[in-house]
Amino acid sequence: MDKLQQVNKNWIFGAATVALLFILPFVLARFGTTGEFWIWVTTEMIIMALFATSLNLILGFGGMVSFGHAAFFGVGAYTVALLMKKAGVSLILALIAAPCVAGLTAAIIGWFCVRLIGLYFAILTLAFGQLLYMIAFQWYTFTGGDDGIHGIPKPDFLGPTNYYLLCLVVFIACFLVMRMIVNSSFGLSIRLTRENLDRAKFIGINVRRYQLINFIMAGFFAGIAGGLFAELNRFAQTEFLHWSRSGDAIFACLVGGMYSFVGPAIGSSVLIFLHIVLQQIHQSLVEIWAIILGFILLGMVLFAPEGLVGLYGKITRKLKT
Amino acid sequence: MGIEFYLFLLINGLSQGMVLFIVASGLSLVFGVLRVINFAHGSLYMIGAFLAFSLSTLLPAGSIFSFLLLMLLVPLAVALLGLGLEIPLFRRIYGKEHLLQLLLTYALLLILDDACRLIWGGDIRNVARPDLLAGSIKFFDMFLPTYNVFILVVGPLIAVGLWFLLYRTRAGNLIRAAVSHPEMVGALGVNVSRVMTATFMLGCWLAGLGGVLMSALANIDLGIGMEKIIECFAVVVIGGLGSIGGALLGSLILGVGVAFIQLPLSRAAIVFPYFAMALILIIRPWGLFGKPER
Amino acid sequence: MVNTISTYYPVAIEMNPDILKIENLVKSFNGNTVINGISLSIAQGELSAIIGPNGAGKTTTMLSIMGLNRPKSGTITYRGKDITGHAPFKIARAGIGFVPEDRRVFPDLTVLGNLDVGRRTPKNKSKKWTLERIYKLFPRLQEFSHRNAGTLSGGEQQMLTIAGTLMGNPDFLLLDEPSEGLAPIIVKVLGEFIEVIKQEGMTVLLSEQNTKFALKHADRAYIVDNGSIKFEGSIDELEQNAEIKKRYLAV
Amino acid sequence: MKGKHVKIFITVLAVMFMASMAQAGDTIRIGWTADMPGVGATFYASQKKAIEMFIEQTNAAGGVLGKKLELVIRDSKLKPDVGATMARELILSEKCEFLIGPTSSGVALAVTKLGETNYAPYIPTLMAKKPEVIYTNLWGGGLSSFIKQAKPYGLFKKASITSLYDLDMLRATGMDMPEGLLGYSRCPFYAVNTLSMQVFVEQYHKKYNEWPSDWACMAYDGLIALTTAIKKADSAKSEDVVKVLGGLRFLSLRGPRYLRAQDHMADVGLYVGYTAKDPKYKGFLILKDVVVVPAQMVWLPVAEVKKLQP
Repeated sequence: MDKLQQVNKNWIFGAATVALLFILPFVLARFGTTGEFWIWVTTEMIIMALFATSLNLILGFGGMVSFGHAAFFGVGAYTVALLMKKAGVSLILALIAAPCVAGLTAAIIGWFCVRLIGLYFAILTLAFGQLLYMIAFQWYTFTGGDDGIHGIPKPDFLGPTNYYLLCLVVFIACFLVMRMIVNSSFGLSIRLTRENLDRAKFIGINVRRYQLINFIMAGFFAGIAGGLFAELNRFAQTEFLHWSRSGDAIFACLVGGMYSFVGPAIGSSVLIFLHIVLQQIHQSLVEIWAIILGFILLGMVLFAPEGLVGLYGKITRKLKT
Repeated sequence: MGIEFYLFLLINGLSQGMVLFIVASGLSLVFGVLRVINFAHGSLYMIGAFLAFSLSTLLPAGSIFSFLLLMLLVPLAVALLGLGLEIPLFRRIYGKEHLLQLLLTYALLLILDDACRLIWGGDIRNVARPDLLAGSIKFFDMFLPTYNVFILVVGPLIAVGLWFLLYRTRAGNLIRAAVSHPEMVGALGVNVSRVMTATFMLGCWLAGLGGVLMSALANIDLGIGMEKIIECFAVVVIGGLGSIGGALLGSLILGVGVAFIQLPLSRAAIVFPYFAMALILIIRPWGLFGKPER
Repeated sequence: MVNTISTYYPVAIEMNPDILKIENLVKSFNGNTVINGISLSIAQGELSAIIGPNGAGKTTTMLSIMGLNRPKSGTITYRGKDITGHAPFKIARAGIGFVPEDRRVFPDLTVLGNLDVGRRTPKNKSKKWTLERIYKLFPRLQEFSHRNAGTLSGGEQQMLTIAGTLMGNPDFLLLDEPSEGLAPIIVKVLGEFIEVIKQEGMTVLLSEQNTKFALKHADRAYIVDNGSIKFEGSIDELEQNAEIKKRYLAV
Repeated sequence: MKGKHVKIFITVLAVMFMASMAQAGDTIRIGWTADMPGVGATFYASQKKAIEMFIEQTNAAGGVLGKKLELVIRDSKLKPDVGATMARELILSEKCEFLIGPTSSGVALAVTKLGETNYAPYIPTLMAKKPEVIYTNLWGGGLSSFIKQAKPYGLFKKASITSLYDLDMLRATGMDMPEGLLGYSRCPFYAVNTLSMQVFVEQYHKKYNEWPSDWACMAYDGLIALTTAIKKADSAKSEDVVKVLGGLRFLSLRGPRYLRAQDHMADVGLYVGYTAKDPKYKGFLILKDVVVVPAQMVWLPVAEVKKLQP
């Protein structure tokens, strides 16, 4: 199957999925309140898919493990919360401001972090992330401390279905932009820095500058996801910035497949699905679902590090030969 | 307030620092030799504390011998648990890329923390201090808790013991040699994977010991694992990954730093570890004593 | 520097000629084959030299013998036992000592520490390499016994690596480009050292780019170029083969 | 800390209007978003025991309005956004008519435990001031470790510290708890001398071989209030039940109580007393010669509550 055919196939497959996603809420709406609940859940899946895909710019394509990515998600959420609740800004404007503020934060933090590699990068991003988490926690007057900010106004036409569609449109736009970035010459150089740092330097890539730009873009898109998430639950909480949330996003990328562009989106949706379904199966699972998830993740790391997409690729290749 | 007050803060900071050193040195050692940053190290520390609690209920309360027995048995149990983790899990990821190692230990953290919840449940627990160490010693005209002073004695003993093991024994030579060239150590006829397993168990032993000492210092609850691993990262980063001397200095800086900052600006005290971590990583990424990553 | 140890008792030469046998060893690194079908056999007590330019596959062969990389195909037998792909520490314990080309000393350990890592008592007590013998062979190491290996000069580190391997009392020594980057005076010391252990009956496989140095000490020679053997034979046979000498040795 | 007044905790029936679904089946499903991991576990464990006991007993006695009670639990993982998702699931998907959960700021406060556990440095400063009484809104694990760390310094020989001494904290502090300290508790089972409390404590102790914590008693009271409201409304539909909540009278473990009309706050008071050993309860101290401070003197006036609501 030559390259061109492969590309077409992807586009068809992509378009079909998007069409399905647009119809989904209307199908779900016919299942009464249970369906309404799943509209909320799929909206959350879309938002978290955007967050995981933004992280993967740094993780899968940049080869850098950031444990501070949730900070940009949280900053985006607080931007929307504060602008809408305290300054009465409209949702659209707030959703534009959120990524900018998050991107700015990523620029400041990124400037320091990209100078380090490997473990040190991971720990410094964790340190900065926790620093922001602590500040949000202590600065009671501005961020509401551990109570967070509740009651973010929501335009009344934005019922569950409409908000789902808004999130879907934003997600698709961001997804295409990020995809363009990854396939651009900039994206290729970033991937080269992951493959072989020295070779990247030899052929004249200003590694630090590329990694910083990549870091800022990832922060930008994480900010959008944070903003959408704040409006979903109509509150912003310090806990959005905690490093364990960055950990969840990293796992979403691993489970989905870090080296495929669509992997993280699939991974995060599967994890959210598991989180809900595992507790629904049986009452006894409610207390041990977290440990089950832990074992699933352990299994993925040991036996399927290339993630679900990787597995799918391997299986289809085996079937073909 | 006077000088005794500041002296008091110093001693308190040092004893907190000592417990932190014992746990962080384990993390640093494991990283130094195995090149693996073990997120689950904090969970092993917490398991040590919970085991100390469970065992203490079986032993006669208040006697110093039962506490010493705790200090003997619990770290060994945690080291054995380490063995049970190292062989099936860690051994499969040596040399693999950092991300997979991080994720494995992170998954382990989720599992172990949750296991503690299922086994020991939610109640807040602690180990009663043995009568000998329960009271306080008069120091000038101030009272210092005997237990803190006890830790100030135990801490340096562990530090010296660890130094002696690493710098004055063959095992120490093998461990430190494996830090620079594990394959060469193998080519010289030493079973390197056994050295790595032994090092990992030593790291877990230290985490367990830290857990026991902490169990009588403050409360044991299900959050201490996650808290401690972050503090250990700060220590190991400040002191330099893989350097035990660095871990000692780093943990004392943190312990005393938090103790002194806590009073004037209590809010800043929680931020201090992260601030110090970020500062050191920016100025001197490999910490005070570490070596630039090869 | 090295005072030759004249009084030394003769060594019993065991009868079986081949202590080490390699049959068409193949090794490739992500796609390009580095060794394609090298075979050689080393006789007990002999010093065989592998000569060839950089990248000819000499070091890769050494690493394969030592189990430090896994050959694609081919077998390596030592004293009749197949050791292909065994763990390095098992191969070392079987009696093979390895001195790597890049002088892997342990920088944070003292000279004594380095010597302690590989220390192992030999099967027969008679040929034991003790600290005293090492110091007699390399007096400079005794001077610096308490200094960290990282602070030693290139030549001293090379001596230390060799000494470290000797402490394991091997009866087969792999020397991978030992003269690489050493000052002439140090190369002379290295030559004397090789004569000493040859007299003792140690079997040596010496890989070298420095042809003159290698041929001076070798009993047999293998000339290797891009992964395969171009010539195999004793030094005398090589001496007569003008064509090989012209093509590969530019002597 | 934030000068927040201590909120009166009651397992309020946080009835969600979105669920106007008619509950046809023969069970009344009660949803519970509980924080299981970390520090939330303490409250989860004790509440769960009381709730399950209540449901067992009620169903054995024929249920409410002939319908069996059924508990559906979800783990909100100490994360408010997860809590929100789980609440939605319980109402929309699991069709729970009623929802119980940690509604008091006290729980939320303890749950996000980011205060310092190492209080030792404060002790000398406190000693220097030779305080008579120390007032703090530390409580639970934090308070217990403070007292333990302060005891060796003999702080409590001179000064008394008044704070919330709930059973979990008393149990955690154990015999380290100094005697004669003035403190208060929301629902100390040992100090409530109503018959229903005695029966409850006995059943609880027989069933779980431990004493019911304040949270357990309060969870139990909450369900009594809920079932009384369902019976009064003679319907299991949430919107009918809500109508009867205002001024609802119910016989709780702490005697007859009512819900304030405007905000359904229950008139549960506080129990104030001095710590003392008691042979009946080994391993921990309890409050002695307890005085009941009625809710009216403690709870937030309605006007202020309105201001606080988001």
